Amino acid sequence: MPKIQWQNYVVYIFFIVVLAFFGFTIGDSGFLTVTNLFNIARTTAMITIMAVAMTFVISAGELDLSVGSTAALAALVGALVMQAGYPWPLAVMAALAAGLGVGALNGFFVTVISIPSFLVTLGMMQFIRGLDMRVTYTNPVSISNQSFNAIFGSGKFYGLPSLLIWSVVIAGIGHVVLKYTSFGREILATGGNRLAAEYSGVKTRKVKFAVFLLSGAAAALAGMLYSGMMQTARFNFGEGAELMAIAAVILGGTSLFGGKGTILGTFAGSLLIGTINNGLIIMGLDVSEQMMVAGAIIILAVAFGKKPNG
Amino acid sequence: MPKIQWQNYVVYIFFIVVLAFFGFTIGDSGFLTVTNLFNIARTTAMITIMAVAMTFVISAGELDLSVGSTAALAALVGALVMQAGYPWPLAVMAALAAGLGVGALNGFFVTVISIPSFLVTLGMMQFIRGLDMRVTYTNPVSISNQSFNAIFGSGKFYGLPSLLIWSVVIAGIGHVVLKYTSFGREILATGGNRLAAEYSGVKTRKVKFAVFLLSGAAAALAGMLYSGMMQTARFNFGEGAELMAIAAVILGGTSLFGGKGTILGTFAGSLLIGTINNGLIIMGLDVSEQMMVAGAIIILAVAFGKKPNG
Amino acid sequence: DVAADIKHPLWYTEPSAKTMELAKLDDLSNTVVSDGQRGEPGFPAADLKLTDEQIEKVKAGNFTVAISMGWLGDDWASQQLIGLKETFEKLGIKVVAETNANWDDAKQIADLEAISVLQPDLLVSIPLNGQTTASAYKKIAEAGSKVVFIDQAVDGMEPGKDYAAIISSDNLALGMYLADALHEAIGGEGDVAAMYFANDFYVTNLRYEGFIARVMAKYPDMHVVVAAGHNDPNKGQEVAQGVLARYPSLDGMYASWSIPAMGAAIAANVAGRTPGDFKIVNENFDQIVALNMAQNGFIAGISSQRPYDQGVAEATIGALTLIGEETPSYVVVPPLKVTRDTLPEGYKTIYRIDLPEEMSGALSN
Amino acid sequence: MTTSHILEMSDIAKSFGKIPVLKRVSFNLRRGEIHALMGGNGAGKSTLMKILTGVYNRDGGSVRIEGAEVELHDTAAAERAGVAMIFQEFSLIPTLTVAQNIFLKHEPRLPGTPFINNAEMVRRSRDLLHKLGVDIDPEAPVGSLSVGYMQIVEIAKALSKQARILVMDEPTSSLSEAETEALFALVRRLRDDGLSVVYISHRMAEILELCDRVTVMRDGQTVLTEDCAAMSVEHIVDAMLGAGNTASFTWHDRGELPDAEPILRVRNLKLDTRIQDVSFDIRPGEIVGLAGLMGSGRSEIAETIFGRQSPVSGTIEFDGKPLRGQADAIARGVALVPEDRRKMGLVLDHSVRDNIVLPNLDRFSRHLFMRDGAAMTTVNATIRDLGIKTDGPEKLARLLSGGNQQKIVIGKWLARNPRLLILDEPTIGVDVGAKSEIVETVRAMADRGMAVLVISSELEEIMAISDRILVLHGGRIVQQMNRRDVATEEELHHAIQGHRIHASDARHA
Ligand SMILES: Nc1ncnc2c1ncn2[C@@H]1O[C@H](COP(=O)(O)OP(=O)(O)OP(=O)(O)O)[C@@H](O)[C@H]1O
Ligand SMILES: Nc1ncnc2c1ncn2[C@@H]1O[C@H](COP(=O)(O)OP(=O)(O)OP(=O)(O)O)[C@@H](O)[C@H]1O
Ligand SMILES: [Mg+2]
Ligand SMILES: [Mg+2]
Repeated sequence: MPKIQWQNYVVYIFFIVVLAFFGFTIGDSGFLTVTNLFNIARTTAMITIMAVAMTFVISAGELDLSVGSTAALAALVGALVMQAGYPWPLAVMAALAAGLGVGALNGFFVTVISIPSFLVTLGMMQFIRGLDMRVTYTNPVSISNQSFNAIFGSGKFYGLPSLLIWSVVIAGIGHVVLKYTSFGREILATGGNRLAAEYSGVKTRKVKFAVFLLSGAAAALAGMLYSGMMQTARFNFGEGAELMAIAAVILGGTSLFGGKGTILGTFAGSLLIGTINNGLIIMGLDVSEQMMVAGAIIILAVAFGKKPNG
Repeated sequence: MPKIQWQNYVVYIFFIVVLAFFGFTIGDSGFLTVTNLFNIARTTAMITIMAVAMTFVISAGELDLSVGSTAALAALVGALVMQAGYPWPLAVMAALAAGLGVGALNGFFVTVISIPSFLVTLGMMQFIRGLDMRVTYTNPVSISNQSFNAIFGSGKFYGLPSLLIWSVVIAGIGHVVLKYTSFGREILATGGNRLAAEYSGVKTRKVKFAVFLLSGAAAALAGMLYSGMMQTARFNFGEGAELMAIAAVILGGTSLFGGKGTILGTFAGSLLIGTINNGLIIMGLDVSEQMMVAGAIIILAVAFGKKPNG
Repeated sequence: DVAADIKHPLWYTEPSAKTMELAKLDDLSNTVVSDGQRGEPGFPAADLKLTDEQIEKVKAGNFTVAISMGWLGDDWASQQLIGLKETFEKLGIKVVAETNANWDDAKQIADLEAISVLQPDLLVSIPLNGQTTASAYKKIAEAGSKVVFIDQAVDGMEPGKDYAAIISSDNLALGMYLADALHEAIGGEGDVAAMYFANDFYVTNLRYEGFIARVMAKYPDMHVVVAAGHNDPNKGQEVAQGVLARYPSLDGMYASWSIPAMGAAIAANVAGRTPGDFKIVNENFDQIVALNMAQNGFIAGISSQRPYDQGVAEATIGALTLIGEETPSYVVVPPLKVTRDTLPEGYKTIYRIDLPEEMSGALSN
Repeated sequence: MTTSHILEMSDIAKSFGKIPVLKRVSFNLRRGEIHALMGGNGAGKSTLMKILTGVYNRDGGSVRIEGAEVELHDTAAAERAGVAMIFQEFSLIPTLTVAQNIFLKHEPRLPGTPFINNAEMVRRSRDLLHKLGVDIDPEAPVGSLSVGYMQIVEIAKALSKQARILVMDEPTSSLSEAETEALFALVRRLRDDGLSVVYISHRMAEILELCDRVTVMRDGQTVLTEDCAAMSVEHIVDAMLGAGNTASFTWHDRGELPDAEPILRVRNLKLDTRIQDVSFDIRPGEIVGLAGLMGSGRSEIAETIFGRQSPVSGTIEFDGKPLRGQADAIARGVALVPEDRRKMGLVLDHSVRDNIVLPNLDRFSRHLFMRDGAAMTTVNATIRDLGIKTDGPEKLARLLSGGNQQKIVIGKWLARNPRLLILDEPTIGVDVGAKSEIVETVRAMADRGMAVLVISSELEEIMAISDRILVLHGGRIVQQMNRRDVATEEELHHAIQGHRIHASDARHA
């Protein structure tokens, strides 16, 4: 057995250090209240969910920049279906279909036409955002269905916010799939060395297609959570979310070059970012200070986990 | 001699096709006027310059997401130096120093601490943007020095807009360096296979450090051009520019995985994006339509250049 | 119809009959054109006052306030913040948090949730969107913080009950003044363009509507031949370039916000237009456009908001509501039309200091 | 020590982490000699030489060149000291062209400028490659070449540096006889001009033919240095593997196979490139060798059977039914050990375990979930059976020595119990001990009915393993013969060049 390297756990360590730091300095300003900790989990839920799927995508050696705009699309589609009077489960299906559709398009261009995913999904990000604006002429669509809003937004189950439950469940499933199923192994092999995986019988094209589908579905779910949380869908949901999700993934210890991925790290990475943002506001830092500190922490968190010249 | 593959020239072909398309459809609506064509070159100059340096960075197997915020920093620093009454060459030096400083920091974290550049520069992007806000408390700084504004902004030399000259000169130098100097070879070798490059005596650490310095300097120049063009420096210059620059690079045919780069392709890629944006505005498309068409064209331009299953 | 055949923004709706009626008035200076979101009439900000006892009572309360902004980086936001903070300082109200959502609704919600933890006595905030952020505001209000809205309220909250007031510019009037300024600048007739902010955003939507309504009602000889959107102020120049390439003989343009307006000025310069034959108006009175106007540049008129006054009004309303006073629920800060001739007074009104030397020098040239 | 030693390495020590790889190794090299460095996989040969070329920094000991102590902090320092190396795992950049690779870091300049003279670089590269007896396009990207050609480019690159000491780490592992001959001729010529060469190889036959002296390493120590004249192959093998470890890399007749229907039937195969019209059969239990020149298209035939390429025309039947692509091939029991282990064989950044499990995912998962316990049993068995030298199943494949990496690639397919095993250059970089183990394993599995197709550029290997040999030339199978009818490597060598062997009758018409 290889020696356990604490460097692999740096994101968890940092998360705990940051929590402890805020706990001591601003614990009595409300940082440590259950509500606030739940708040952190709630507001990071969408990023977490997109980041879980992004971990799959990145592990397979690809990237998906279209998740933010896809989330908005799914949110709008779902809201419109409900506004048209259909029951919410139908809206959920429609939203998921929209996400899967975008995922399938991405997958098609990446695997069949062999375009680098960075470019495909960058183009798709723009295209879908344009579509988002078009769908409702940039008008927000409010969602009055209270079941939907409870399940996907502000509801609580057994005292736990539904958004927290969603992110834990998705991260849990993601963890099991990546770590304990043959699909997970195939993803990692595909990202580690595509040709070698091919020669070993892994259908890397299908694997890549599948991760884009998953990413589309996760984006759709995130979109529904945005809209459930805000009880409204709007075209600009998820702007910049793609970079946040990627940052969470890499902060968690997944290699940007594929072949290595950890969902738990991603979860911790996402929570770390959310905690920093939340804590700095409570500390009373202004926006520019918040940005500087958050940026510095991201770099330092990883620097800390590296041996020099490693 | 290897057979010439037209697929390698797809960005040029597409550029010409797009030009021709707009020429025929909206040529008499002002698209084909010299002023307008110059406009395209002028407004893409900053992206072009950042993309030229980004080609170096990507060829060396890294990424620099901090260029946009660095451009704003350099613009602000330069403008403040001039506002304080110093002569403009000093402002230029100060701006460049700011860019080089950021580049050196990026290079340090990537090469000495060995943090993935995506993460370093993502953190740096936030950190510097926070700093940008801090420097002038988000207030714009206007630049009244007309020499500066002419050289870096709206001036003309021999009838050519100075911004056009800047981008051509930088692209020209970049092309020669990447293609005809051993530094260029070392960059490509580093990105192509870092270990093999090390075995061959390439000091890959130094090479990577150098490309980040170059990228910082290019971002600083771009920042001065932004501020010269707008006769003002503002904290949010270059927001999203990093993705545009990367898109130009990849559209031009440079591999995102390093080891292969073409500056001329990058130049064409940047002009292609600029031309599409300009043409769609003149066609009278609204923002949502522009985004959809531009997104689709980016994907199709590359799809077109690919053999199926290639 | 003057502007009926152009391609309007996606979110555009026809001006109401009442708006069209008011748009016909020659003098708007004594009229509040925009109604509150709940249909209530506007209360002039200048009439807000705190008595000495009230001030003492506020000071004794040791109140805290959080400010949640939607964006930063222009003089509007800066002046607004200065007005707020100076007034709070005077009243002994402590600012415990200040956030910037940077145009992102989700970020604003996260900001508000972090703020809610601090349980400030007062929240002053501009909601980016009246629907998406509604529940976050409601939660803060329910937790006991008083809420003062900048520019617009969110859905489902009632004035006087869930929030104290909205303090806003008269945005329809702002748009109408823009039409007036442009009409005056181009000499009464000609072709003009409208460059709008393409995203659905309550206040800019109203300004566009006011502009169009005024043109339709009063200026049949001023033709709006094209409307083009930008979704990022830094892209204003690019959009203006395209518009000028397509319509090289335009006489003027309304450009939403100062950065796009300056972009348009540079585009016009590059296109070979001169301030003599092309005029730009906008609704942000900041240093850059003011200087350009002083220098006889392309900027020919500004329909200015009064962000500092608005900030003071917001803080004042906040103070009143903290000590349990009744407040008007819709407070309006009237716009101010500024041209080159009225620049020194306008500057003094908005910024409370004399025109900077650079501008006054340029004016006397 | 006399000054006739151009290089003296004394008491060199090196550990990776806590694991010592070199334990006070001493090695010296005379001016103008070719010195063989031998040793089993993982003995530390490459590591020792990488210390000489500045890739690794030593933990202890000293290095003297021309009597003077040198510090070799990095590869540039080693180059300045006159050392060049042909790396076992190549120092080539796949995205650069052949010429760009050869002249990396010492490109010819346009006179009086800092700019590269590309035309001159291409011209000189072409000359160099000609000297090595191959016709490779200097402007082709290296990534598009087959391993054999890459190896030649690697050699050309080292030669272009005009060093005083040349280290060749398994330079011929992918070369066939003709190129090997050309290389030897060139190396001898250089030696005669005063170059000193360290030559690492697992091809026993070459050593005594080429080298003047030999040093043998075992487990991070030198166990013997002798003049070659005084040595025999057996002697060297003994020293490498330790006494009592007999490695027999010799053929033995497995006798007539029972008549059975062929399991693989290839008819009139025509491919995009060289292959014109190829037909042959393989029966269960039979080991068939496929011999041919470098670039003759052997690998392409293998890939086509495995379903990675589709033929222009012709049929491939397995078990009486045509093969439909790679998935079908794998499902029906075809396995391919590809020729380039780094590119196609291994996920280098994954563990030994994950690499072995990869082609067996279907066997070790139930309802999508992995059964890691069951997998582990197989992984351990594979490591044991093939003698893979690793600290454990979790070690990254990248960190294993070349030969041990190769064993993983073979092992991961053997674990599937294939019905047809195609081995493309299976023993590249594998030491004699392991080679004979692999051959034994393959024979044992063939005895149980597995059909085997072996491609190898090493005629010794083809001769040692095959029951039957196919000779590919000019895009056709020009001869088929029983192994027992081929007397010497020499004969086979001639056949590959296109001359007929008359000793045998082709078994199949
Ligand atoms: N970078 C490294 N990190 C950890 N272990 C290493 C590293 N490089 C080599 N080793 C180990 O050092 C030992 C010696 O390796 P080396 O490559 O020198 O063997 P070799 O004699 O060249 O073998 P082969 O004939 O298979 O090429 C092996 O056990 C290998 O696993
Ligand atoms: N002169 C050449 N220059 C560049 N590439 C070549 C040349 N000749 C052949 N190739 C390429 O090298 C490959 C050689 O084919 P293949 O690998 O099937 O042959 P092989 O008989 O297995 O030879 P090798 O020993 O090189 O593996 C082909 O893919 C071909 O495209
Ligand atoms: Mg070795
Ligand atoms: Mg081969």
